[in-house]
Amino acid sequence: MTREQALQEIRARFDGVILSMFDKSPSRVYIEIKPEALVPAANYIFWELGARFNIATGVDTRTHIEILYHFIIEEINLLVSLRVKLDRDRPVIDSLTPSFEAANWVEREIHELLGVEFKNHPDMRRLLLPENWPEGVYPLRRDYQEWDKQAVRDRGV
Amino acid sequence: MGMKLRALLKSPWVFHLSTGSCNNCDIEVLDCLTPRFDIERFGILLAGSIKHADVLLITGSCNRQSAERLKRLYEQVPKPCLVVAIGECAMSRGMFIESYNCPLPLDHIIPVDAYIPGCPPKPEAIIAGAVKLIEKVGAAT
Amino acid sequence: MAKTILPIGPYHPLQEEPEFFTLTVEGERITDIDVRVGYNHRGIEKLSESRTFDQSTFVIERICGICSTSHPFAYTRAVEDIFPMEVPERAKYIRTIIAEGERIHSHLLWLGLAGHFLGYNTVYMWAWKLREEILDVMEILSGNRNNYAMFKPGGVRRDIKPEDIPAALKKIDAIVPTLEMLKNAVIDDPVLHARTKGVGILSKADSIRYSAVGPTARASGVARDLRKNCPYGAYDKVEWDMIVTQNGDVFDKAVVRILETFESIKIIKACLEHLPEGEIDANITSVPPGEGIGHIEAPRGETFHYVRSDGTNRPVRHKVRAPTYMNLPTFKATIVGETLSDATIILASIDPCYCCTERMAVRDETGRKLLHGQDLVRLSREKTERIRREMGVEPQ
Amino acid sequence: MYAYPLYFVLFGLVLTAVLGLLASWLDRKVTARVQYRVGPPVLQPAIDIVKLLGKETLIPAGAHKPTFLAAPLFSFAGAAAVSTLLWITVAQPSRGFAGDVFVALYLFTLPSLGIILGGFASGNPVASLGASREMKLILAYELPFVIALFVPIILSGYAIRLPELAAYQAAERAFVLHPSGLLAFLVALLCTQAKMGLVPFDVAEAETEITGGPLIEYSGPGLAVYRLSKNMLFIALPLFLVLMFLGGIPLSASGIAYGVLKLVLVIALLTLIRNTNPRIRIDQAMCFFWVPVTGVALAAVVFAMFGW
Repeated sequence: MTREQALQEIRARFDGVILSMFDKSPSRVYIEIKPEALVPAANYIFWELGARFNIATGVDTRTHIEILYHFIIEEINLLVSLRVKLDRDRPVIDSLTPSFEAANWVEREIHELLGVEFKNHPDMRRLLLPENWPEGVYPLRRDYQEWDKQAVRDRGV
Repeated sequence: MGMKLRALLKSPWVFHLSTGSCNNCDIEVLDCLTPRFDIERFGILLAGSIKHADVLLITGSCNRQSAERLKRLYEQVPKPCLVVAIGECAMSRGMFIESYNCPLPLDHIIPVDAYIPGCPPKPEAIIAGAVKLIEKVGAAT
Repeated sequence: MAKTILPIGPYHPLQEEPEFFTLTVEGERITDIDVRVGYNHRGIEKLSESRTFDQSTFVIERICGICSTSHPFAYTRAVEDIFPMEVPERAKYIRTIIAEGERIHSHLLWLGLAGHFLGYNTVYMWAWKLREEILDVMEILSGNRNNYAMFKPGGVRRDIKPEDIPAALKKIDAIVPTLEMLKNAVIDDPVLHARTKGVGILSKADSIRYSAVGPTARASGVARDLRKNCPYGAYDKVEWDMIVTQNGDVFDKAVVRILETFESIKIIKACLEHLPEGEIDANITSVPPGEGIGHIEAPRGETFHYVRSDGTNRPVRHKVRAPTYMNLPTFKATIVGETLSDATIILASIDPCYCCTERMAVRDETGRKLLHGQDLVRLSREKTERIRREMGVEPQ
Repeated sequence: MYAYPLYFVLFGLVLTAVLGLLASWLDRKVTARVQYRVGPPVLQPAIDIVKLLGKETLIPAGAHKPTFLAAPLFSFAGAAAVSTLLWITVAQPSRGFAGDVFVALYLFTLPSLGIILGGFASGNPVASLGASREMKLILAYELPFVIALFVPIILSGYAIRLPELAAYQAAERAFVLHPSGLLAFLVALLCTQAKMGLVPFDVAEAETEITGGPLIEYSGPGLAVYRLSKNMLFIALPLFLVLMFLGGIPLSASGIAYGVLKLVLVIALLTLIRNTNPRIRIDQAMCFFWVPVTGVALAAVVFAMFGW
């Protein structure tokens, strides 16, 4: 199964929902798809093509919130990144955890740090931030301000 | 007070506390126990429980979760006790000073007696720091 | 059987990393595990957004003490991936040398701690004594015991001086016999076989479902090693072979790591011998807007970095994913159904970034009887003792 | 008339404390040497005690105050009393009274009882766990320990006064040279290892495991008294073994020299066992003591009956 075949398969199967496909280099492909087509596309890449789920990256560009799901097909050294754009005020997408367990933690982290809501995620709890972290404050957002008044930021030198 | 402190300096029992460190300093502290840098020659032992401890070795830039646990543990140490901040992060949160999860430097939370710079400080530096601390407190009594 | 919830206090007198495990236990059998991380969270991704490309290699290096080359290595490859550029040959070799050196000392550290959990304090002392040798080699090559600061987007910050190479080679050769002795002491030990064979098995299907990485996956027969599949640095120019074993239990994970240490020694020696001449830095002046992904094989698995830049000299977004992040959830598959005395060694078998497994305590139904994390270490040692007696082997 | 209080202060407290600290220093030094390490200076145990005396005493909220404070003294008194008794039989054989073997045996359990009392009184679940383990350990090793002590009594024709035993051994050959005596000595040695809580059997206050076990809540003077009584046991128990099995310490110049040598030999044996074995679990320790060790002790008694 060579690189062209894999890309061919993906293009053929998901032609309607693929918004753009950017062939960056021999081992990097960025595919932008519609948010609702994420789960079938991810399932196809993960189970049929035998890819490994690397990680999901949440990015807050000022206009919208973008999530990239990276899958690597080690046999042909190809890294497929599915890009999904969500609107900034109410970012909602359905979770991949029911289909493969690897996405569990990273979705909790993106929910906590960026405020993206993942539909039917099994146990959406806090992962990294402490208990006394105020609700609704998302550190990785562009408009994050320091909310803790007693925090000391200078080195006092 | 002199006799007590002098005895304390001869057999300081150490209790190590990692408050969100990158475990480089923790490994260097453990390296002090290995055969090459054995610190038992100075009578320094790793204490089993916080109640047996005399010296608190603190590494890591204390993030929010570790901060209040650090206070609780500090209250449980029987006085007189010494606090040693090991590594850049414990001294001034090092690289992580603007991090949203590390609000306060260590000495704003508990009084610190000795700072051992270095990231990570070599075992020789940790031992040198301990010896300097012992001399300083010895001279003060 | 009454279900027992096992809270794991984050602070343990013997320090280690403050991770928080909650094991649900029925008698001796473990039925469920939940991990509460976050005691180490320092918001590194946010920090590196406020630093230039060159400065953030130093922040990235402080993520984890014992993989302090894998993160900068992956980060620099991510930056180099944004736009087509070529890293000079000599820089590639130096990067491979430092990465392999760190793999050796990280595996030895794990071996020592695994021995400590099983009650083999001699293995613990030997492994850590041997580790001092490799740290000396790294000090010769890079000037520091672990935070090497050798990596820079576009090449390497410091060159290896030709006169250091003979000294480093001599020290590395001195390591091999002791490592051989350590290997025999560990791999051919009947008691250890009884203790780790068939314990905490991660099946191949589970390993794929959880996307496990590194030695944890290779021990379950999943041939995933980035150095072989997606070669980078000088790995394709040096011949070495990938270690894969089939049955995925704790013993295989130990075997994979020990044999990998031998491979790393082979790689370092080969790289040191034919270190090509030439430039060590491609001096990048500016980074065009775009995205880059860099992933390399760290001692514990694949480290993944994603960088997005918008043309200024600061990254817009920098996503870091350490290998343990993918391996930790696999506990659900490996530890459920095992006995308590094996709990620590299973949790240690994925080498979770310096034994945060010591954070466990068991509380029985009445809530009074509380065994501490270290108890589980003792439980595992006693099992070793019991097996050793059954086999009539003298206590070691 | 004043002999006993004088002996109590002079021998029981001062001499035993000094020798005990020396013995525990020897133990720590040998352990360090086995691990290629340098080990602490000579006065280290003494300095530890003095430092601990200077520390502040913290009483946990859930603790039962009077017993929490009395427990260390209770265990210290036990250790001091038994060492006085032993030193008197060495210094003035005529002073021994009938049945002092059993009194010594009884007094030896007081320090462990003190630790158990302290553990339960401190209200910390970990401490109560450690104390319950110490209780199980006592049940485990007392049985073979007592049986093993019958052997010297039987061999010496049912003499139950320590000076008589010592005299018998001086006249005849030491009990350890009898086969049954040797077996009994080995059993007693293992039981001493458990009584003092040295590594293979220090399940109760496993230092790295349950963080100090029953002594977790003790700080400052309480801990100092506990450690002092443990160090005193470190010399009292070997002395007891020497008196019972290795021919005691006759008062002649050569006798004392040999006596000291025997003491050092027993301490070295204890340290050796400590360094070559990992810890074992509490239920394993009990099975180990009840089945194999008691069996050997009974065999020794049967052999002694036949007079070997």
